[in-house]
Amino acid sequence: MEMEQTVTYLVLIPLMPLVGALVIGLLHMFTCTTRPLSERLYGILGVTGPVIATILAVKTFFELKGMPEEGRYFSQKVFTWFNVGELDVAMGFLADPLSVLMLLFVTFIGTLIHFYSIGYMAGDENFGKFFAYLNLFLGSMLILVLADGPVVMFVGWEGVGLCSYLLISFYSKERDNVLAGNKAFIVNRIGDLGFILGMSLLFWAIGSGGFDYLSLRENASALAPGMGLAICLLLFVGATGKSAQIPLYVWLPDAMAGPTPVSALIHAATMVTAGVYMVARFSFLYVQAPLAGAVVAWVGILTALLAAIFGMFQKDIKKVLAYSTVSQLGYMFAGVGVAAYSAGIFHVFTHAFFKALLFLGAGSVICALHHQQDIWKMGGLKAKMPTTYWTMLIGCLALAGCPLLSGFFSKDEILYMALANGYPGVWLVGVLVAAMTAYYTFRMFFLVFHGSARDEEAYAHAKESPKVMTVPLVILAIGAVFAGYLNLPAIFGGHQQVTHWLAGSLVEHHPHASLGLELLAIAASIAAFAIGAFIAYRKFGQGAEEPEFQGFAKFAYNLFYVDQFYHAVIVRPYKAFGAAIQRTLEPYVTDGHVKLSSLLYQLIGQAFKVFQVGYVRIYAIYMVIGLSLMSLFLSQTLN
Amino acid sequence: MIAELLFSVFAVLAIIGGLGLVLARHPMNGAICLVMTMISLAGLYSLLSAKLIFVLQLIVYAGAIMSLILFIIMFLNIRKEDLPKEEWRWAYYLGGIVVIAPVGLLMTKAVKALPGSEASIMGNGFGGVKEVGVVLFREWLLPFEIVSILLLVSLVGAVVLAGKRRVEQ
Amino acid sequence: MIADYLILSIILFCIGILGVVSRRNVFTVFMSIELMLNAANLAFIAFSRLHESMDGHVLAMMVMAVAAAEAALALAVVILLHKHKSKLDTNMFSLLKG
Amino acid sequence: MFEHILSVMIFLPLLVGVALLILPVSKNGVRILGLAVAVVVLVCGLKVYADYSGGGGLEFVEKLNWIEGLGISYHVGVDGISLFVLMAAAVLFPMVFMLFTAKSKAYYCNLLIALGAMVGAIAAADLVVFYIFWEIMLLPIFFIIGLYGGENRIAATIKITIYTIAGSLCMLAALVYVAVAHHTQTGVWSFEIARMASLELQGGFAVAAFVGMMLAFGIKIPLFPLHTWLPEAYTEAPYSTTFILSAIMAKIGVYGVIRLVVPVFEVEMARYAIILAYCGVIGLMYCGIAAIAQKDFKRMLAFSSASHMGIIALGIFCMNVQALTGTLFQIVAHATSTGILFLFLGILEERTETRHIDDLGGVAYKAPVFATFFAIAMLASCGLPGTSGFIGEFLIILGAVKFNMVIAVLAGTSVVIGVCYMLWLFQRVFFEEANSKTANFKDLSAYETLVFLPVIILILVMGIYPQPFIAKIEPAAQKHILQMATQDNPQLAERLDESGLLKLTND
Repeated sequence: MEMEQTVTYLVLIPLMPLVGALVIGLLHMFTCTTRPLSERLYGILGVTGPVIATILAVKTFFELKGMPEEGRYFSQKVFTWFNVGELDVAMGFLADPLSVLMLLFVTFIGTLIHFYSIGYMAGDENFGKFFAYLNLFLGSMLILVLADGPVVMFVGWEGVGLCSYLLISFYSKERDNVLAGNKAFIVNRIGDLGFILGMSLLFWAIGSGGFDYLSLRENASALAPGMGLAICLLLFVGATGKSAQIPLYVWLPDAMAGPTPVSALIHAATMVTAGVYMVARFSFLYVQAPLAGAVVAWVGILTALLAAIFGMFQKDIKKVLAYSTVSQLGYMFAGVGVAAYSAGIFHVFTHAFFKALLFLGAGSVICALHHQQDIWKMGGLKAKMPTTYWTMLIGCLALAGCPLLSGFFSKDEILYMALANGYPGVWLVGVLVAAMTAYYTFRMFFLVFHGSARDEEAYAHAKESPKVMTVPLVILAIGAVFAGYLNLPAIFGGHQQVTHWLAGSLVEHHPHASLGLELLAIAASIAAFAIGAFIAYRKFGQGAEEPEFQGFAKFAYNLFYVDQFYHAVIVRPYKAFGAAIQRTLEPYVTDGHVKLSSLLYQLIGQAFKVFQVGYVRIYAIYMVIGLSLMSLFLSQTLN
Repeated sequence: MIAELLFSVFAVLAIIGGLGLVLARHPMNGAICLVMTMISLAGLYSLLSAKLIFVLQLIVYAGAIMSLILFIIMFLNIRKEDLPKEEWRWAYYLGGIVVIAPVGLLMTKAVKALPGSEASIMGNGFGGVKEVGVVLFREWLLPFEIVSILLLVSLVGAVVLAGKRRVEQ
Repeated sequence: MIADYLILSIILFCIGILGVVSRRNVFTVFMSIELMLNAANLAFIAFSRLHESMDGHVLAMMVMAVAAAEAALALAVVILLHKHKSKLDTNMFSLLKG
Repeated sequence: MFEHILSVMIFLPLLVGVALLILPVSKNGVRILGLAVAVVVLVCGLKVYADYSGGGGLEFVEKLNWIEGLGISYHVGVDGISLFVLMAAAVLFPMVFMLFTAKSKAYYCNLLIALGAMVGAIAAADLVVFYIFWEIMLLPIFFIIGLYGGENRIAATIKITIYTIAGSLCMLAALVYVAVAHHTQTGVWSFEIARMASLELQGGFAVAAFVGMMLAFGIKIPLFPLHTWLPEAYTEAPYSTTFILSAIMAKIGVYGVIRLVVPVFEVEMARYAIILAYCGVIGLMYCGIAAIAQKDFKRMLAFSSASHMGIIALGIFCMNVQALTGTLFQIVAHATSTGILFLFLGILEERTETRHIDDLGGVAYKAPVFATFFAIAMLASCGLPGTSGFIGEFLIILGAVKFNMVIAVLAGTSVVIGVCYMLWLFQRVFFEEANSKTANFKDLSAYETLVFLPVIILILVMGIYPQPFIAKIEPAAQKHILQMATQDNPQLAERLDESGLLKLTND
């Protein structure tokens, strides 16, 4: 690195929300039981950090843009974090095209959701706590994004996990919410195990020359193929935990127990995409291990399929969105798996807009219906909530992959790249999932907004949400429409700006464009959207009654009983093992050597007791016998 | 010659006395036998030129200690039924001899290895009161004093133990 | 011969042990111990004569003193035993039974 | 004064403790005096920390001939390895005088004696001095648990005492063996620890001595399967004593392995490290899983502590700089996290009068400060980045990956196992609805907040900016590993022999 470009404000970007979290947290902690402070104060404090971070993020973007394409990055090493032997980890931050892209939308959507939350959380007794956690989350996410090496990234990685736990179990008086939080944290930690091991292996393989992305990337060619595969797969285990992929996706639907802004920010737009970001970050490793890429792609697309199947039968509006998130994350992994890193990241980017929009819209609906989340109890809200309706429509179209909206471009790019990079199977499944996506999205949409009200009383009280909630919806809707045009492929007359922008951060091979393949991919995507949306319209467009699920539908509605399976195969045996240790293993087996030795002592004591007859004469006899034996022995040796 | 004869007589008497002690059923008989052994031993001491010990053996052992024992035996007025029934007595004798034999044999072996020496009577005051006294108070003063403390302790102890009845009353 | 005295001493000592080991009568056991002490005394005196040194005599005196002390205590114990149990059996002392 | 600073730290608490036992001073007076002594030790400790140059050798050395014929001397000193254990003891000890009131003044006196003995064992540079303080350390614990413990205190006391003494006797035999070996190899009697490192020990006796020493330290740490005294002792002991046991004494076991076993028995260590490492990870998993089944939160934390000790011990057996540094760092980190958790649980029991997890709930709403502090300590003990727990755990796992992949994977499970029971505990105690036991739960008072605040800050500082600590540890760890590497490599060792490593050098 002959020319280290250094800026000093990079650290401020994550630091601002963190300071905000600290201040709000301390204020709330010391006042909440005695003299709660006003929501206005917390609101102002809460948005300050994110707003400053956003401004700094934009500044960073423009500074970066002003640099030549080669070596387009800033870095800042704040201090040496720890230095042990060859391991030298700095608390360093790196702004390169990839992280800045993430940085921009994370701060932007994060800030929006902070504003939205002021409206959504109004009246909650833990208003201050919520903003402390939200700020903490944003800070951690920014550390994750801006980290200059895997270890610092891991700080953010775990930090967002912690905040996710805290926010899922935010309504902690109810056991189920806390259990959902626990589940999220524990499942995430299982993934983290993979991350830590992968990171350690990576260090021992090529990390001694500096354990940050730039040095690693330089030394990546020294990696042995088998080692590269192992590292990539272990890191991907971490990604499956954080980004809810098979087999660790089970926590995300449960995570909807948290407040809706949390679901939008953490469990749709930002945190869950960290895994995709990580794979893209390590693109220089994954290109060396195509097998790992294939695993990633197939796990991703199968997750997409599975989640889409689940999504088609859910009745909780947030669960539908949750499964659609899992499904879209699957697409992203398929993208990065087929080595189309920029396409995957681009989908992360567009998805953040329309999924945050959908969640916030859902939150608006839920708020209006007094925390009713069952779509079979909604209906006809189009008239009551026009802003929400139109913005949600845009979100749904984008998610379903309607042409000319953002989701279409990014999804299509992934599917085209799958085809172009030689994964026709992934493409085929992807197209199928696209149709299913359109179906469940519009199923939800029609049930909520069209037809007639199914719950008259709730319907009567429903009204449009306040400005502080609808304005973010509108902004996000604009984003959901236009985000896709940032990376318009040549076939639509664009220049793929995002892909070019990211080229400096990613190691990616662009296949030679084949017009036929590209047209095929586009046609298939459009057809999938049309078919899915049409079926949904036919079934639900005019209103429908809640069906009784039978056969496969019931099986899918119950999520293939995967939770029950995990419970029976992992959780129960684990607890049973714990109980067994407590009841039998600990007292009788591991303590066995202690018990045995004390028993042995007792037995020996009992044995010697026989000799202790108590009669003096007998003791005298023992003595004489001893004397006699000694004499015999001595008379042998004498002479 | 006469000394050897005397030795033989005393030795036989001493052994007979010892055996009598061990074999006698009633302790009174045993005590009488023991007195006989002690007197024989006194004779042997005199043969070994231990004049003071000869006297002490007669006065202290055969006289004081043995009469104390006899006195107690008579004082307790032991009848036949007071004595423990020793059914397996002969078996114990036999076993005892078998067990003790190696001890005796070993010691005999050791003694045999000693340089032989005549046990003739020594003149020039060997074992006399004055000479033993000089050794006692010159070289053995501390043990002597300790023994005197021991005697005092046993005296007190005996009084406490035997006098317990009065406390009970 | 001094050795003869010593052998006599050994014989008496062994007889004493035999008494202690094989009899249950308190008096007999006690007197057997006295016999052993006497045997030891004889050995002392004999060795004293052998080495022509009077230390053995002093030791014999001390043994006598110890024997006297022992007699006083032992007889007190015997009296107590007889008083409480009316027996003279050493098997009465069996508190040490494990 | 400053040249005898270690002696002051050792003997001041010991003598004051014994003197206060005898003198007629009131309970409160003893508490205040005890606190004063602990603070003096803390100040001395800080002085040592500040003046420590970080070169990797012994500093603040005091040496007095004691039994010259056998080369035994009163010899103390501090290096990077002992410095941190020493600091853990010095920093955390004042807290035990600040928080809980004891039943009698003897309790405080025993604590003081324990402090002196622990500092002595940590600073000892002579085998005999080490052994003596090691044994003295047990005495106050014996009295405290036996006199002031819970319901089953007698059984627990007997178990911990006999268990530990059995180990100590094995160690004594091993120490004597080592000293005799030193005499045969060099012709000079010496019990100096630094000299033992240059010995070449081989054959059955060496293995036996190694096993004996490992038994003693393995029991103290405790290493699976020698941990069975721990749940009982930790549960029965008063909270401040459990705190000392888990935060400091267990660490002295780890320290002993690093200080005495690793340099002296390099060959055996290299050969049996894998077995010991398996003991560590199995204990880590076993105790972690056992913790989930506990109904009593103190017992749960006892198992948790045992589980963490497994991974801390593992760091030694991996035998590389990263893992060893991680272990040393984790010694302090674990003391500040799990140790503090014991104190928190003490407060919890004091206020709710129950130890049953199912009896509690909703404390977080009543006591936000308490809940926040508890959460921070808990997360540190789970090894969350940004807290002290992460650095050590990460370094150990990193080292383990180099050592053996299977071990590393098993060690990594600590990441998962730890959160399972901790989150469950947190949920059942702090979340959910409050009940009659917790409805009137009082938050930490300002005084208590101030007592805990430095440790909470320490947890965060050590997580966010650990380099100043690492910089003091790492040279000593490097030196240690280098020493082992030269002994492991016969060629290298031969060369060093010629250049006189076996000579009596004290570098």
